[in-house]
Amino acid sequence: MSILTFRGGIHPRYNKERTAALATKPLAAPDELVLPLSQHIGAPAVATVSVGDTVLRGQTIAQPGGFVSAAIHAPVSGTVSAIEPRPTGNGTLGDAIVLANDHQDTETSYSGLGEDWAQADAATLRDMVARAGIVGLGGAAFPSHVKLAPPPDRTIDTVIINGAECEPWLTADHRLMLESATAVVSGLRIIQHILGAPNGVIGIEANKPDALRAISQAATGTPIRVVSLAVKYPQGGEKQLISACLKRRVPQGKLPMDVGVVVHNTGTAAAIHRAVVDGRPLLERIVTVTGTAVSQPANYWVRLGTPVAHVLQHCQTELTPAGKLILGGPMMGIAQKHADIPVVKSTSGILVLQPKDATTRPASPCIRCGRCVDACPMFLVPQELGAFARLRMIPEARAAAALDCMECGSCAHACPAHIPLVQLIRLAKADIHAAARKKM
Amino acid sequence: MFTNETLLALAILGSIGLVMSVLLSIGKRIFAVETDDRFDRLMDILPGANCGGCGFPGCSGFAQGLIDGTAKPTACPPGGPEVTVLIGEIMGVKLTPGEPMVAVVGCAGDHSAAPPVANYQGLRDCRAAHAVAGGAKSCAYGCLGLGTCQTACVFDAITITDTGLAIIDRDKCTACGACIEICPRQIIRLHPKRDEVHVLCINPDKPKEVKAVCTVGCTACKLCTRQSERLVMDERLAVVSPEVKADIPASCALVCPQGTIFDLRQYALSDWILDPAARRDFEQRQEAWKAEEKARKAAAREKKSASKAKPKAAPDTNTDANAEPGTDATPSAGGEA
Amino acid sequence: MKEIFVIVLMAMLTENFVLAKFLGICPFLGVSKKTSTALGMSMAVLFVMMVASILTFLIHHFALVPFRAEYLQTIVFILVIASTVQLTEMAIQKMSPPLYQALGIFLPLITTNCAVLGLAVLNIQNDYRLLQVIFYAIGASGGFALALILFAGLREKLELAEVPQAFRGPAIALVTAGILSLAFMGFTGLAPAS
Amino acid sequence: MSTPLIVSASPHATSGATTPKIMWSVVLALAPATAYAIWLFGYPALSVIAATVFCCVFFEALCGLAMRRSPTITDGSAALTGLILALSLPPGLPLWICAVGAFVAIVISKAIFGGLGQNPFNPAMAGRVFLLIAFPADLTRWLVPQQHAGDTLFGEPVTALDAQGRITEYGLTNVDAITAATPIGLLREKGANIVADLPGNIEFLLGHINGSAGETSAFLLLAGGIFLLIRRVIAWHIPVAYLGTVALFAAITHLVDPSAYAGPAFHLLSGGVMMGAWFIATDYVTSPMFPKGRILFGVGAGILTMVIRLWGGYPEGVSFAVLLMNACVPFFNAWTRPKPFGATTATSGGPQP
Repeated sequence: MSILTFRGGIHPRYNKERTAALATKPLAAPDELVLPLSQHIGAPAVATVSVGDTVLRGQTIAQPGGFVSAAIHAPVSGTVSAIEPRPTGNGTLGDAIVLANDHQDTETSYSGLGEDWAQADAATLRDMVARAGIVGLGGAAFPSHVKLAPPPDRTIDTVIINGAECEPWLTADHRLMLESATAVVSGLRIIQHILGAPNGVIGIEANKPDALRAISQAATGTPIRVVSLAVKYPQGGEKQLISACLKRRVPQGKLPMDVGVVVHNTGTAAAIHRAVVDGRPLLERIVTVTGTAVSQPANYWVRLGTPVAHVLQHCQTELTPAGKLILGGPMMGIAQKHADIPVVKSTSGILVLQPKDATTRPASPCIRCGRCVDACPMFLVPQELGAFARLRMIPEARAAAALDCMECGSCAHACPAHIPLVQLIRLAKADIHAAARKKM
Repeated sequence: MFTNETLLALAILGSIGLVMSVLLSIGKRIFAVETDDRFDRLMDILPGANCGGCGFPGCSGFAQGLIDGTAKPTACPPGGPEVTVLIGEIMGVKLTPGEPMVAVVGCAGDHSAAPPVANYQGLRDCRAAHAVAGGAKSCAYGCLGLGTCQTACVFDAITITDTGLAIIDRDKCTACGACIEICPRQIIRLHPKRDEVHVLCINPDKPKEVKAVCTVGCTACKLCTRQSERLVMDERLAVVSPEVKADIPASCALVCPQGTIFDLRQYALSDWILDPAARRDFEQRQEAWKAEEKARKAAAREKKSASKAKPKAAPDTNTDANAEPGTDATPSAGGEA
Repeated sequence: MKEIFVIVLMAMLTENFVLAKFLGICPFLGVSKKTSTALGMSMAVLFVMMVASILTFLIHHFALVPFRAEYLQTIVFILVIASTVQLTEMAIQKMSPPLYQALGIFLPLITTNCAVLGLAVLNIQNDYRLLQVIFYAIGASGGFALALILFAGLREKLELAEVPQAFRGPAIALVTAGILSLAFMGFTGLAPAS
Repeated sequence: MSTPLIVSASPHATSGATTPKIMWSVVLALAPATAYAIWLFGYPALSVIAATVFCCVFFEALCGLAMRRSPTITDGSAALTGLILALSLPPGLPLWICAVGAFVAIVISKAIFGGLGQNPFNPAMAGRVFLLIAFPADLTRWLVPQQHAGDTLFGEPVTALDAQGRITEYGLTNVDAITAATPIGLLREKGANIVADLPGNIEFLLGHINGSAGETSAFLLLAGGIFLLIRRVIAWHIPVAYLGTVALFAAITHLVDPSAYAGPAFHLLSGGVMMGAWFIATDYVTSPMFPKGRILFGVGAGILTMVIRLWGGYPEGVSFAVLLMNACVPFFNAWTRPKPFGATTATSGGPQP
């Protein structure tokens, strides 16, 4: 099977061997769960329960706050102890529903379509996905039912399932593909049915041969193509995945659906399968807890809303001062100031680094070595964008396509002078948007 | 005296000059382009700082805007009233100069008052730090002190104290708004120059949360609003309201338990923030004022109880009662943790 | 024919008007902020040099020499150059106002540009024939353009450099020009004047 | 709750490459050639190299203090500039001239532009060209390698030595005495027919010829260059383009007139080309950032080197060629900017850094 890839990108140290072979274990639910109303891209959800109500596991506790939004369900049975602003993963306070867990886990009734989901039409399937609160589990957390409803003038001919998991340290998707390969394949076929897309592709990086075998075996007898991708970061980026699998290039400023493709994460496909076949909403997800400061790294089925502090206790991890706590992977994850933030739908990993790995070296002058240019998968010139950002030359930054940057971090990873290029480019992008807003 | 040589020279030069001038006059007509002379006169009177305070790219952009009518003559903050009047003369419009304004940083929580909770590493830029989990500061609204406003200020009116707080020099500040626009937390606000009292806090959270993150934050105890009508509550924040026309007595600053209210007449801003001696002096005067206030109230109460003992008056509508300190604990000395 | 090639090469490289003869330094420093204005200025200087050198050559040979009034050379040349520049200025103002705005004071300044006058005088001193005058003008303005555009490229790069406060602006520009002319010294002896 | 964790923007992992590692690995790649030169010329070479490197580091520290910037002498860039400059100077050069060269290289062509990474011109070459023009006599006086300390140079009697034992004159039977020259210089003076009796290419390879410390031992320089290429410190574009152009140019001119012009092997192995292609032209700061731009840079430098060598006034064209190409880098960068992913129309504006 030929190995497909894209131009640009870097080869960071993957450190996946620590958790790749560990089976996923369910994590005991904590006493208090914090479920932020805004765990997804789009409008925050609207709570449908009030303080004091008792809820069952799987019961909808918040409706989508608009078309681009997602429902939220109770991962445990218990009572609603509060609805108030609580610290969230991006460092701000956000309204959240706080559940007191009665540790009974009494479930509500679920009504799935079972195996003959193919008879149902796209609208009902899409509605089931929406009611189950499914969002992109790769880290973007974009409501899936919106992606399953492209505008009528866009015909989708291919659905790609992203099994690359190019982010170092994390093995959540890897374990999911091994442990529920049939769910992933069936999820893909459901998505193909909803979108009416004839062909389906599952892309998996070559450093997960066992997952490749499991998925190919599950996909025998179906027209689905399972391809092996080069082990390179950011192979999992949407545009890079499409160009690797289909040799198609998404035009600048356009979306994958403009070239007839929709990309979903393996976790999302499995969740869609469970929502349609068993009628189960998104209540928990696989989270890899790893890092140089974690003595017993592991993959857990963590219920949404579980505080990170609770998860760390389970792995006997003490947050040493001057260490680093990251939600997500080392390349695109967000560093946290403290651990009492909840695991949400987009949390694919909890990374805890010791001080020696956490401290960032101070930036030294740029020597124009061009390594960031070779690394950039979007073929931009990060060095120049950084200079424009520092000098607030906004029109030049826009002309140099700063908005194309997907903040994958390859440039800052490659930079020998340790210049925080992604942070600079983010500033430039914020300035460009602000300037555009001011003009309107 | 006119040897034929000079005559010859005159002839040559004259003929060339003649030919050239004919050529130029033809050229003048072919390439005629009219320009507006007011542009140059405007450029002379504008300060030339290119600070962008008028919203135009530099002074030449502003002058061009004035000529094609898209710019308001009063829109040049550094120029202030004199420039506005001069613009009026050139453009032939009678103008009344705007009221002089000054920018004030709405936060006094430096590293000592609002200690950092995490160790921020990365760009020394407030907007960058704000985007990374709200920077290292415990308060999500407070000044990060990384100097972005300092670099943005063309008139270098802003200095960053080594305890990480921005201080604006009232005399140098020309209210051009560059710092206001660049501060990621909109802490810097424009106030009329004649205002002497400012509330140095913009954290609208509940008192419990404000106290947890900062020792000089406004905990909405409403005591200052009783000292002057000019201080009103905007949700959980005391603010000096621009509409109400009333003066603010020195007691407003003294009554505030957290020491959030800054009174220009009593202390210079840099001393108020940096000099612990000024703070101690303020706390002593606060003690003295409270003791004297308690004595005054006690005296008022006896006088009232004395008057009540004589005739059985209507139920005691003692307006003084609500003058008692509000729901919060009695205003103790200075900002306790 | 080889001689023409040598004249152009010499004027552009070995005896570059700006970097070797150090003529026309003030527009060289004034207009080199952006490569687009540098290009505009080079075009203007090319036009003025061509017209001025031909006119001055003709006037010299048909007016000054027969009347033995060579001593009038400088004043007459300045007069011719000034009017040519005036004509160019009007044309540029009409044809591309942004370029006119960008060149600003340096367009009329071509009148006093020593490169243009230098060219006219050198034509006479080297007693070139008309054909050589034309090619020498092309070479000279080509050299001026080469130096100016290279220098503008460098100065745009310096816009992004954190030059220490004391050296910002003309100081660093002059140092860069100095090193650039050091580099051009590599061409000395390339085409020894025939 | 109050453990002060580190908070920084993503990414939180880096490749481990650092500027000091890069600079010191280039110095390491130059070590064999330097050692060989010191072995070849003895104390005069050692003193020049030591003095130049010391002065460069000293001036860098001085400028660091003057501009109140964190001291950057440990990152090896000043030491590298010093070493490259030293290797391009003739051994036995008076040390005060080395100090002047170091001053021009570090202070004038690097520090006042804003320090590391901001200078448009290669500091070492700017220093060398300044010295070449300011002290022409000293810069073109060569020392005979120790092993040939006899009284003949290429079989010609040495007629005069100066105080430091450097050849000032040596007589060629059929030509009046000329100042001792490097093979390149000889070629210049006497035309290609002398090439026949110049030491064979092996000699060149092993460097038994005189010349500035860096011009000898093409083999060791080549080895250093390959080492950098394997360690991915430099990209192949500039060396291959530069050496290829020099070889092609020499081959064509040799075909046209074998008597007047030497062949490609001679030009590749002698003078500063090997040093220039692998260590000088590939200086990140003063060369283009994009692959196609680097090829343009290499080709341009190759052409200019040969033009100056064959028809220019100076025997060696590498330093001038590199400086001239440094001046064109902003345009090379602008012309060869990569088009963003999925871009339909080119979005490159005017020349950017």
